[in-house]
Amino acid sequence: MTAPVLELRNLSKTFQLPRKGGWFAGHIDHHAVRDVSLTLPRNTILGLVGESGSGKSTTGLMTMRLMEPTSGRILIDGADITALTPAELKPYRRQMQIVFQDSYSALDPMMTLARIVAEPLHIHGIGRAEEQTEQALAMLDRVGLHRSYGQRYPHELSGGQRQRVAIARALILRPQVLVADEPTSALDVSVKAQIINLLLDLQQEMGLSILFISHDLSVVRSLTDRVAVMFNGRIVETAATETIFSDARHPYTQGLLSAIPVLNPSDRRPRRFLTADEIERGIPRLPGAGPTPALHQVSPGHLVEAVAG
Amino acid sequence: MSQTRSPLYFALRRFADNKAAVVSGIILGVILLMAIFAPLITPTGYADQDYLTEALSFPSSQHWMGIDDLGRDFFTRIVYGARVSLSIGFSAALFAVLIGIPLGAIAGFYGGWADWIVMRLIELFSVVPPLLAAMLLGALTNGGFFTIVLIASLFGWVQVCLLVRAQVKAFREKEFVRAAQALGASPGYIIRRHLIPNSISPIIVGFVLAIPLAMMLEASLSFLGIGVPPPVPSWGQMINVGMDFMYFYWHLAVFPTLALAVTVLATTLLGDGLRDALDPTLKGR
Amino acid sequence: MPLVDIQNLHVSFPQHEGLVQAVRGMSLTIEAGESVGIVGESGSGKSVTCMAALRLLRHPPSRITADRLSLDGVDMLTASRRDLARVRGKVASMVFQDPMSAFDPVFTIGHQIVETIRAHTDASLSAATDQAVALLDRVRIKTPLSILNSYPHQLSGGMLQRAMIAMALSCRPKILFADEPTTALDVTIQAQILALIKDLQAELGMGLVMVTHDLGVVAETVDRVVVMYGGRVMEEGPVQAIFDDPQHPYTRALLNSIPGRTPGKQRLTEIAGQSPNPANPPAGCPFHPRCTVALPDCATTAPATRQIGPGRTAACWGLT
Amino acid sequence: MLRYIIGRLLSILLTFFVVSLIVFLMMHSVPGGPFDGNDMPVSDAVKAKLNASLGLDKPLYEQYLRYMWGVLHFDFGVPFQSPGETVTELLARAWPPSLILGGSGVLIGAPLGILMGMAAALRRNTWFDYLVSAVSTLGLTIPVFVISMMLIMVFSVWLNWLPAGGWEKPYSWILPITAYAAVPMATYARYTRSAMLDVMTKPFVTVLRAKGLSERRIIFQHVLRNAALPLVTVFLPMFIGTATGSIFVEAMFRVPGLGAYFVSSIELRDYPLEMSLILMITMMFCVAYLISDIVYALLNPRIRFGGKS
Repeated sequence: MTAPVLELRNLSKTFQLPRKGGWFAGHIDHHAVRDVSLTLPRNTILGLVGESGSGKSTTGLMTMRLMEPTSGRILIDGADITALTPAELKPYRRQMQIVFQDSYSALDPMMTLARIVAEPLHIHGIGRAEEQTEQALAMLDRVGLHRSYGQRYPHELSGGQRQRVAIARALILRPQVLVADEPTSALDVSVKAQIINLLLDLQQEMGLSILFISHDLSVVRSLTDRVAVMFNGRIVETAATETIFSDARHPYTQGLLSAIPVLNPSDRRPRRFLTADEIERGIPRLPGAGPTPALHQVSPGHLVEAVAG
Repeated sequence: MSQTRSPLYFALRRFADNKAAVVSGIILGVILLMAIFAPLITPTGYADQDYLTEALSFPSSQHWMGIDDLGRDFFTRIVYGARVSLSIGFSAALFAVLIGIPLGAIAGFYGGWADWIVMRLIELFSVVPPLLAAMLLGALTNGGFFTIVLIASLFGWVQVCLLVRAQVKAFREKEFVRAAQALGASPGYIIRRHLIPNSISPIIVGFVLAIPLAMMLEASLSFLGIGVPPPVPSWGQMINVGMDFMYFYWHLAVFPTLALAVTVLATTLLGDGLRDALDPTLKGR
Repeated sequence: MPLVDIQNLHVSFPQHEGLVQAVRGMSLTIEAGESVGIVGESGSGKSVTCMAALRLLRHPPSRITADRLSLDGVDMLTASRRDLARVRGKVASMVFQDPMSAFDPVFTIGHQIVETIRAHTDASLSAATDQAVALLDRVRIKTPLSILNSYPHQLSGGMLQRAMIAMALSCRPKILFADEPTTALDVTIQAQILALIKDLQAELGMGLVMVTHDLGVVAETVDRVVVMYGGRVMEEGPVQAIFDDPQHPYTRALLNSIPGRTPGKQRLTEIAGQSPNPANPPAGCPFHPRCTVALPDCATTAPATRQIGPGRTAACWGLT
Repeated sequence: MLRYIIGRLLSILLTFFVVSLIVFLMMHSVPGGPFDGNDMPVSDAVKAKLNASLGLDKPLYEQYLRYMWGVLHFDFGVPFQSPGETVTELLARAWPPSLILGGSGVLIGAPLGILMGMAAALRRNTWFDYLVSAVSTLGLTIPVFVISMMLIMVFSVWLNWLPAGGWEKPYSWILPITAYAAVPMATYARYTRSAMLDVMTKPFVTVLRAKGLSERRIIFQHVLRNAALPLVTVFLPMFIGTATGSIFVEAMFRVPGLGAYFVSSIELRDYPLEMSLILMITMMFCVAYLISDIVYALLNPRIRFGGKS
């Protein structure tokens, strides 16, 4: 078996927040991400699911080395990039790219689309200017925007079109890994479907591996092969996507699933909502698990946070 | 498909809708042309005392603004005064922008210590009254054109710096900057290619609004007798002299006063109009 | 007499690109106690309709015309400022999308709820405060007193949304307009707020207008659905019927494009193309450029709204 | 909060020393000394003696330390141009007219400006709004000596209603105070108008309308209160501005205030007076900014109560 194209090993991020009051009160440690390990096999899509504050976006930023982890390592295609200097890192930047949620702030308003999409080629010094533009226009065409859009500016586009441009920019270097940080959550339903289809097509075509960060389990179900669920900075459950939908074990995963709105009025049902404390108390107790909560295999490929009990 | 339009095109259209700003721009343009072609439109040199016998005479068809106390054609003096005023205004604004852009960009981009130092520097300039500092500096260097430009840009960069800093700070958090970082772009590249082009609005606005401030400072200093030394004409200096003759020879006070007021007002309205057009969120600040 | 009676509403705003026609001939009637969902994508005119119903759009610049626009018998088009103030909050209130910016930052939550109560009743300060506590309790806030004394920036989005609902309900309105009340919230909080709104609607027997782009929210909460597109009503009917048997091609396409309906990684049925530009909408039916079953007529004349079943209407040339 | 204030006080202290050092060095690097003027012809021997008696023969650092030592004991020295009194006594004599002039200018101009700004914001895009905008732009852009000049022209020279100068009779105060009030009036009108318009577009104002509050209550309680916050911060510094702004008004209307001494202290190399004036004003500005910031914090619950974590 070949090495996974992306691997995160025991990644943690601790922020120091100033404590209230007094001169020498010091700092409180806020553990945004705790001991997160993930593997992204080649040519797959992994969903990283959780709510705001769960640490999923922080994990994405650390993966891209846009934020420095407090501890842990990041491996791209088996190479450890955790401690590389910006210059050493630059070649690896071609291997991994990111798409963000807010398509409006993701594009420089003063640049034409052709320049925006050609920028990665420019930064990495690939090809002459005309070739860069030509490649950019071809890429725009590939994501469903006619070449004539090259001369346009971001403000002239709709949200879905802007997100296409952001995807074109991320993929023009033909990276192996794409981190997609909630790329569909600001979009309307019909546009959302377009972008999901585009990502699926491109993944097939380019042999891409995607870390898809989202809070929307419905989208995750249509798009991903595997899901990792994050809560309070830790991964509490990970399994093949359909396993999560059919056999969720962790109370937080179950809560997330029950919060999905029904798809038909006839399915309306009363719901119970767990508080964060109830979730912490409800961590599954399994024979064979350790004394402190840790991921524990319940079936091949299905890991759940559990304690001995 | 409609023709594509850059954000600056829309700014220009908003500007064209602002009548006061457009009129101000035209007035400023006329004054600018008069200043540039001063020798062509004036009968004598600005220091030529060709009309000593007619000293202090009122405006007439030969001398549109009359003759001053030393027998000089007053219209000539006013036009050359525009030269002084505008060249000081523009060069001070240019230097203010040249100091303000890099400092603002660095403070806004790096934050932390760099920001702290720049902010303390700005604080220093905001608590020392510019006029007093100017007077002191003026005394130190015996006044003159370059001193005034120096002083005006020393106090003018603060505004530009704050505007650029705020803009850079806001845009540094934007995702297109993150995306460029993710591509391995250096901070220098990001500042040059993304942050400064996106700060073009505050830079233009800061530049234009620094002009009237410098012109006012020059007039104030010249009014106090420590600005541009005679016989080079300056409106502030002329107002000062005019005051002595005010009761009997009104033209000596009124024309420089009007010239200064109109120029400063036109520049300010132009700057306001540009600001509203370029950055609707800054409106009224 | 219906509680909400809107006939042939048009709303437009002049902008640089031209006149933006946000709503073009919207009609909507709601009886007391009914719950109605208005579904549509951004720019479909769903929020503008609600804002126009309460006359919350500034005009000028916006232009509002309608054959009829009345709430509980009060003609909102001709009502004086004073009458408008009397209707708002008392007859009809509104919950907005972003709870973080909906409260005045310099006053406490308590002050803002109390002032609403006192604007419509002559309750004393202490009586109004007691009512505010009861209201917060009603929206399932566990520590009403401490929330009462908090400033908006001290609370989370979910908590603020509950407080905004409490404030909207403070004068027992006959109808509540909820404009994307859960869009800005986390998934689990969203489910809780939806459940809360639904329960309160049943408890208080009030009318509800739920504006949303999310068909799931509609499926959860309302009895009747109005589907809007390009400023026009496409289809209207009981919620179950719309989900089981959508008649308008747009409604069908919309339902088919929902992700996660069937197990497995898969391409979705997407609606090709772009939403119409409201400053320059296509002639005829606004959906025709994206419609897979469009007829020649669709591009020239907008179809009229027609009865297609009990309590169901649609506007489409393809339906006979 | 206490920590913040102490930090600010330290920074003010730093500013004080930096400013004093710079000013001191600049003063003394101007060629010539207090007795080089033409109107005071003295022999070299006498000059040396005078210099020695004033301590001007000492090395610069000693003069500086000596002066600063005095300042720490509230001894600001003796002004060279008026050796019969101390700097403190001179200030006590010359300040009151400046204070009356500047104080009444601000106290009349600011409320007037606020009312104008409010009315303009409420009648946006009417002739009244344009008038206020025109007046406030004029007030801010026309130098105060030009305004003074115009007032004298109209009311003294042409109409002959009011005296063009002097300070003895209270009615001679009218024109200088009017001239002085122009700047605060214009500043406040502009700030108030834009602050109110800014608040009126905030979403919470729509919510207030949707609650059924009367327009009057919305404006006078909510909009004004929010708009007042930024206004508070400009008030005190503007008040301090009275001390320097009045140089021109005092010169134009021959008011026997502090203004003339600013000019003369520099022209006559009156080191003690010059230094005292600059340091005093700098200090007052520092304190004014500090107080404004504290008042702002007290009025703004966001700062008063901090945020959630």
